Amino acid sequence: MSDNKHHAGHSHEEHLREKHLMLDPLPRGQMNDMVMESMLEKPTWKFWVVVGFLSFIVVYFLFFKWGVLIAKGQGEAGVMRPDYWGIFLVNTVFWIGISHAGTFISAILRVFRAEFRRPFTRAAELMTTFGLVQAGFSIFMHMGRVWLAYWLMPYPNQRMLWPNLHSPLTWDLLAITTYLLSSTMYLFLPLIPDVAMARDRSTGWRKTFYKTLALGFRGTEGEWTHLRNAMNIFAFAIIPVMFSVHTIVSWDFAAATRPGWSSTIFGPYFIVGALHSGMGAAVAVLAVIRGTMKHMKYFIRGEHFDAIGKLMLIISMAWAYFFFNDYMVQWYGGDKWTQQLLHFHEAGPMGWMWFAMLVCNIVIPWAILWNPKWRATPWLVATVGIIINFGMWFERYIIIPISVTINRMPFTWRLYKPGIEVPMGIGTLALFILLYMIASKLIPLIPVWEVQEGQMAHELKKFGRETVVSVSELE
Amino acid sequence: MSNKFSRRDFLKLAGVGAATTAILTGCGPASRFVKREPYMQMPEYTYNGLSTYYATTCRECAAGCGLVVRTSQGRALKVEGNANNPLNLGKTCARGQATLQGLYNPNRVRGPIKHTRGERLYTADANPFQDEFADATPNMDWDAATQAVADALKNHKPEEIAFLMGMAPDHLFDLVTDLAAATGINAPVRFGALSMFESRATLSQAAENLFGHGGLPLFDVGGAEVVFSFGANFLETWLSPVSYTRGFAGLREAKTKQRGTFIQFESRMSSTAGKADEWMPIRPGTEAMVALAIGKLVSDARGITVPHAFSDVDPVVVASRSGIALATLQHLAGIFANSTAALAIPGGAALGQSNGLAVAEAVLALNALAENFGRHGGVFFSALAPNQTEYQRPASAREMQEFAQKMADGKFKVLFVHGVNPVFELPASLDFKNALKGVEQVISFATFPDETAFESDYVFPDHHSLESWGYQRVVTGPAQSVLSGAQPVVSPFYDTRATADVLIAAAQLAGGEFATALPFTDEVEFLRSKIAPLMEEKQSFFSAPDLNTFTAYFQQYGGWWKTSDGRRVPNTSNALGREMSPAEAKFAGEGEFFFVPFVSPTMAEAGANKPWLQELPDPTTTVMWNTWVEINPVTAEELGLLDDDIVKITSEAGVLEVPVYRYPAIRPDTIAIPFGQGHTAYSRYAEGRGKNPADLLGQHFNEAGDLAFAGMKVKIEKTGKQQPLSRLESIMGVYGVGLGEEK
Amino acid sequence: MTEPKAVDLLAVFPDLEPAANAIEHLRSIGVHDECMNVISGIPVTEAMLGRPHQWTNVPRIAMGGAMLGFGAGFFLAYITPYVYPYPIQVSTQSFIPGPPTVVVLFELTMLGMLLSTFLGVFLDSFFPNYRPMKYVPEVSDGKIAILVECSHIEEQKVTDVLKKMGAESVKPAEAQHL
Amino acid sequence: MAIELKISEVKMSAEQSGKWGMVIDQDICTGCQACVAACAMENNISFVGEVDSGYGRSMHWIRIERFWEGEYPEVKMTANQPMLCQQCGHATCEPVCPAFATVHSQAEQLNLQVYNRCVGTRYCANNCPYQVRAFNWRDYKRPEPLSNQLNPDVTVRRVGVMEKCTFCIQRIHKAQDVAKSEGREVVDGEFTTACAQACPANAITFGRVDDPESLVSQLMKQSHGVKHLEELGTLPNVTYFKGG
Repeated sequence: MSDNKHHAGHSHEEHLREKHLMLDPLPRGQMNDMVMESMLEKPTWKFWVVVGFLSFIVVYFLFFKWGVLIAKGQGEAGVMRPDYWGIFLVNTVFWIGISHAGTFISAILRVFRAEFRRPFTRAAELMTTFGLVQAGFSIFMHMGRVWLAYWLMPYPNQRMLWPNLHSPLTWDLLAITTYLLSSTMYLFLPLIPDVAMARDRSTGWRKTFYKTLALGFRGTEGEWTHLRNAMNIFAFAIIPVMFSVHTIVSWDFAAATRPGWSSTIFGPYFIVGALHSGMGAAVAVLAVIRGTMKHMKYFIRGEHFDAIGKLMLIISMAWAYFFFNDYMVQWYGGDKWTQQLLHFHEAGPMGWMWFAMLVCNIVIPWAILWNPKWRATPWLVATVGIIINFGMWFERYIIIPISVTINRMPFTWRLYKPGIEVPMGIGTLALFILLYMIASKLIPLIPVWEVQEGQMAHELKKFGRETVVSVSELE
Repeated sequence: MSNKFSRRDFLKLAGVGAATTAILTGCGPASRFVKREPYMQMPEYTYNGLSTYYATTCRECAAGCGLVVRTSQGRALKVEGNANNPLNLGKTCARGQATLQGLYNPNRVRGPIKHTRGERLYTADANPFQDEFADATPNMDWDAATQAVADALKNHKPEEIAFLMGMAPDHLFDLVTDLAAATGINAPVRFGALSMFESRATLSQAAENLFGHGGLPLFDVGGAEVVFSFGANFLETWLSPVSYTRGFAGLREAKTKQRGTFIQFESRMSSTAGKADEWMPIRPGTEAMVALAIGKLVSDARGITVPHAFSDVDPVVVASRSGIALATLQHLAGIFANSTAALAIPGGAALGQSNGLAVAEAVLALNALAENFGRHGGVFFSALAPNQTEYQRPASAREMQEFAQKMADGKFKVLFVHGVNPVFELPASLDFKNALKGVEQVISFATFPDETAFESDYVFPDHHSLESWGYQRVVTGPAQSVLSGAQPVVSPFYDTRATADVLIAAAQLAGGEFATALPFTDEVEFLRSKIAPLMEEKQSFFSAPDLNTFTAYFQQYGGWWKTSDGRRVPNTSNALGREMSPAEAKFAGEGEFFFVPFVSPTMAEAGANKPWLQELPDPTTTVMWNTWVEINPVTAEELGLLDDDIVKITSEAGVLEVPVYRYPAIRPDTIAIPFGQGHTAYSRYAEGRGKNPADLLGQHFNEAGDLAFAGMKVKIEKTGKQQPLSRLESIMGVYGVGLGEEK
Repeated sequence: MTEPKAVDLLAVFPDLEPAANAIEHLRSIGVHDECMNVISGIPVTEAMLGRPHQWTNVPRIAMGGAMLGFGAGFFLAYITPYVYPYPIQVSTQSFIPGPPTVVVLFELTMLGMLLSTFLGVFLDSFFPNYRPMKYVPEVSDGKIAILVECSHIEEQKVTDVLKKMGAESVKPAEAQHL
Repeated sequence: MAIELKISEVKMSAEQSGKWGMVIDQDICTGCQACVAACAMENNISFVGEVDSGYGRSMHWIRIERFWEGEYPEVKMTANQPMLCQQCGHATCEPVCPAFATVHSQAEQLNLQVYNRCVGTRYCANNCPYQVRAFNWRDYKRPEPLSNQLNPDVTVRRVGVMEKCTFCIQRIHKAQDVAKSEGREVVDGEFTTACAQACPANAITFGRVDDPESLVSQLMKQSHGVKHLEELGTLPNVTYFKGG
């Protein structure tokens, strides 16, 4: 079928079709079937082994250890004076960062009609939601008396107290809640037509499942109109929310009276950093999906990796810019504590991490992503993505536990040695992957209707001798 | 400044107020104890939330500071200084503050126990944070206990009975002394590790040699302008730290004159030296010659004929030997010479050397040169405490050696031990533990299950000091003659009994001359018999028509003292005329390092069983919960040592493995280890924690019979093992270690 | 619009073009726009089918939600500080902090708006709705279905038009469980 | 109506310089740790054991800092510096707590820590430039019968709660109550904090800084008084006299 057509002619036109999903349309029915198959295909034993392994990690490292932490207190973790904040918050920031890619791809790219986004908006959106779940977990792990976490909720209570709106943490709470809810809804809306499709071609419990999710969607003009409107509103409105979330997270640090932290550039710096790690994670996830799930090679192609690769390169440059900007200003300020801190970053016991951060976030992406051919190589770009995520995790680690080592009271300086945080952090990662694997079996990862919409809009057009891709505005 | 004093006066008043509460609360002789009531049913005089304050005396060391203890519903809550007491004027040291952790220590001897030597008195691995009942259960009642003591007394010849007692409390010492005097049993021997490290014998001996009669010199630091201290760590544990600290504050604040200058000669910077304007890292053993040299240079500077005492010393030689440049010596001499109120203090490690006596004499001679005797900011003889005819110094180490020898030779059949823990405190080489084997019956009155109690046949626990009656003579510190009074602030927590009561009862049982020797119904009656004579005294802080009221006041105010200055002026006629030898000290054992043990300022000899004292950072190293050896960073580098590396220290007497603290303020040829840790018993907080430098000490004494504890040389070798010391300070922030290479 | 003996037809077209024509002809034979409804697997705009503009309340509901959210934010930021038993002062910051207020207002406004947008979709399209409905699964294969519900024009005529316009199948539509 | 009233109160207190203050003379502080012990005894501070105390988890409310200057033999120990909560007028720890667990007291002009509101985000400690806040990393228990010495006027903190020096607020209140019952003002020096009371060198002076007559105010007038990290605008209420 499609394959032989691909490898048939080698004319420029054929080449273009081969390259671009949008120019390589298949009947909608066939695409539906492909997506359904990818979802319904019987999991191999490997799949179950992985699921089992991950579930064990989640149960033991995440929940059991958490129980220990609650029972014994934060002393189980590596935190102390002056490192009152540790890996838990590193992970919080890290996961929130990951979650930004989803919104970026499915909202910003949608607003700007970047067509290559179409096949993987959902995959990205899933990342957002699942990532935020991990962020939430991590921040609760951090609390000394997590059983009282509900005290931070604004509701009338017998304590006659409302949350302290002066505190960046309260803003965090509001922002993250908002972001989690809205990104989940934003994940769900475009999903409706696809589950409706799945509903029409499934039986048994899945039928009921999809039927319930589809809410009785038929695809009447009215339904489509409401959906379209809603999605447009979301696409525009969720962008500022996304920006606000990580800006506020950055304020947790920027608002503090600490050398190295009180920096006005932290907001954008963090956002770019978030996108940096987010894109890296997204591309890695895509590569896995493409590699492991049936028919995905049709939907996710080199062009997509190439496109995301470009974004990664740009973002990496932006990150470098902000990093240097921050560094330069801190360095120039000449405050002795900041000087000490910068010195500690580079030459201190964790100096290797500082340099590793630069290598992972700048050197490697730049060295590889400039090349279109490499950029179109899924495994390569995915590797870069993973490396970037290491780099960005390092960055957060440097900003939090390493930076708080240096304060204005040298008598208290101490180096942070992680404890129970490490297994619990691994637990969050496992949970993220686990959720994703389960989701991949339950909901269509490819928004078929969006793909078809796109394919309708694309065509090859002849200008003189040259055949070029042209897109027509449907709306 | 006047305000400060006015404030201090106010505190006094407050104290009186507190004390007044005490008498109101019926703690006169009428009621002996305050019962510890459940919170539901309180004694009639306590109101919910209202505290009752009792004045008593601190027994963490022998200085005899007055305390006012806040109690509530029969529980002791907080220890404050007694503002009335001229010794400490309402102040306390850290150890005093932590007394309560002794009172409520989870490992106390809970009642009379007959036990086989070497047997444990509490379970070994009791969790420091859980309330585990970890103590040996009493296996006999007090009647049996008293009987046992009585038998021990009457079934042996008087010369076979010996009493070994601590520096506190004095009333018990007096009681035993009376007993001994009347019955011919051996006079009680007193000893304490602090007194050993203070070299008290040397001090009074030197005073005797110079001034004709012995006694404990009192150095009026507060009044001086220039203070030269030769090893005296008077801000830590030396003699009477609280009052000397107040003196130091006076020296510094110096409202009426210039801010006083303070110079410390010491091979290792103690926390006292840390407060000095100049620290002279003097080569151990050269203190005497340095003192003499300064004396000579001062005389030169003053242009007077060099007194005989300083005549045969050559500053140039001294400079080369002591490591203090001649210029510096002259500069120091200048400071000393130009001051109208210069003061020189001998003490600490300087005296604990083979030539300790010479050092003490030389330094006292400096004072003679400064002509400060009996002058404001000068040297006095401490005021004798009431009911004290002359200064009774504790046993010197050599006397303890003889004592131990007698024990080993089986001269003693019965040994009573109270208030002292010789097995831990004496040098291991003296092997007191084995000497005990020569004694048929060892009866310990220990409150805590200490090493000596472990080696006893009977443990008849005395009350904790806060549960006890008594008094303590203030041997030095204030101008007045002071007797600090002690009274129970809470009822005994366990089935303990006052040793005085036990002895009195036992004496009655023993009958005969014992009974006549102690004709008292109990401890309190004995106390009153001792206090009664004070009623006749003139210029007393308070007076009363009858003994009951007098005793009541005695308890309220926490003692009795005169209002007049009781300090005596030494006769210095021939102080400078004596021959003084600038000879260097001789050091025992081969090895390249001078070994300086010093008493831990926060722990002292008996603090190790109090968790909060363990968690107090050492003033100089901020190390908590452990023992360390201080080594100069340069030396450490030569030996390839880093912080926390365990080194093996070998002296002629023993071997010790201690983690290293690279201490920037110690001579490269010297190492120092704090004394106070390294217990093999003494509660879950002390046992197995740190090391005891006494294990390294050999049996060498100075001319006065004090232990030459600083007179040894030791070898160091790296073991390759490590043990992280927990410090409060940040190695990064304070020493720049682990911050990355220098900018 | 469903009367007992109403003609209910469901025509399935392979593509957009014929469907659009069909709609045009139906209109010409007098079938009102209200009587027609298009079911499609992808969002096709009214313009493509030459259909009248579709009315939606989502934007208004969103606006309303935004206002509610703003109200909530306002309550948090400006009212709650006064419902404490005593004024709680932190540092020397003003009782009602300026910039943080903006943050709170913003977040809650957005939250309100997005929640209500989501809700709006439900309200407008009567979600969730698990009652039987007139529907053909082929729609999700990209086919375009036209649902004609008329009583005033005879069935045969409509069927012919639809057939003529290239409907793959024209059959009476009966509601089924999706 | 009532609301305006409250606002004005807040405004006023915000402008006030502070009420209780402390002066510490580093020149005579001998670092003897008496204040540390006294503080622990007065305020029911738990000990944490060797390992935790070595890992920066000791809970001292007051610590004595000392540094070194120069190399042997010219090495000097810097003047001991007792560091405790500076009871800032403009405290950086207060606004960042999401639960209002650390707030500025209207009455005492102190920096309060409300234990039972604390949820343990540890932001306050992180944001304290003086690093004087102590966190209950574990449930450090006192074995019986040590708990008999617990001060009934001071809350015993449990795991997960932040704590810090309170200027012995329980003593302040006691003194105020007594004074009130006797119908008078609290007299300067009538009471003092545990640390000041114990200090053998009398290096710590505590009192009313808003009363020009008080000893502490007079000392503060002296030229060589320093306030730590004043440049951060924290308005600390502890003045230090540097050594030498």
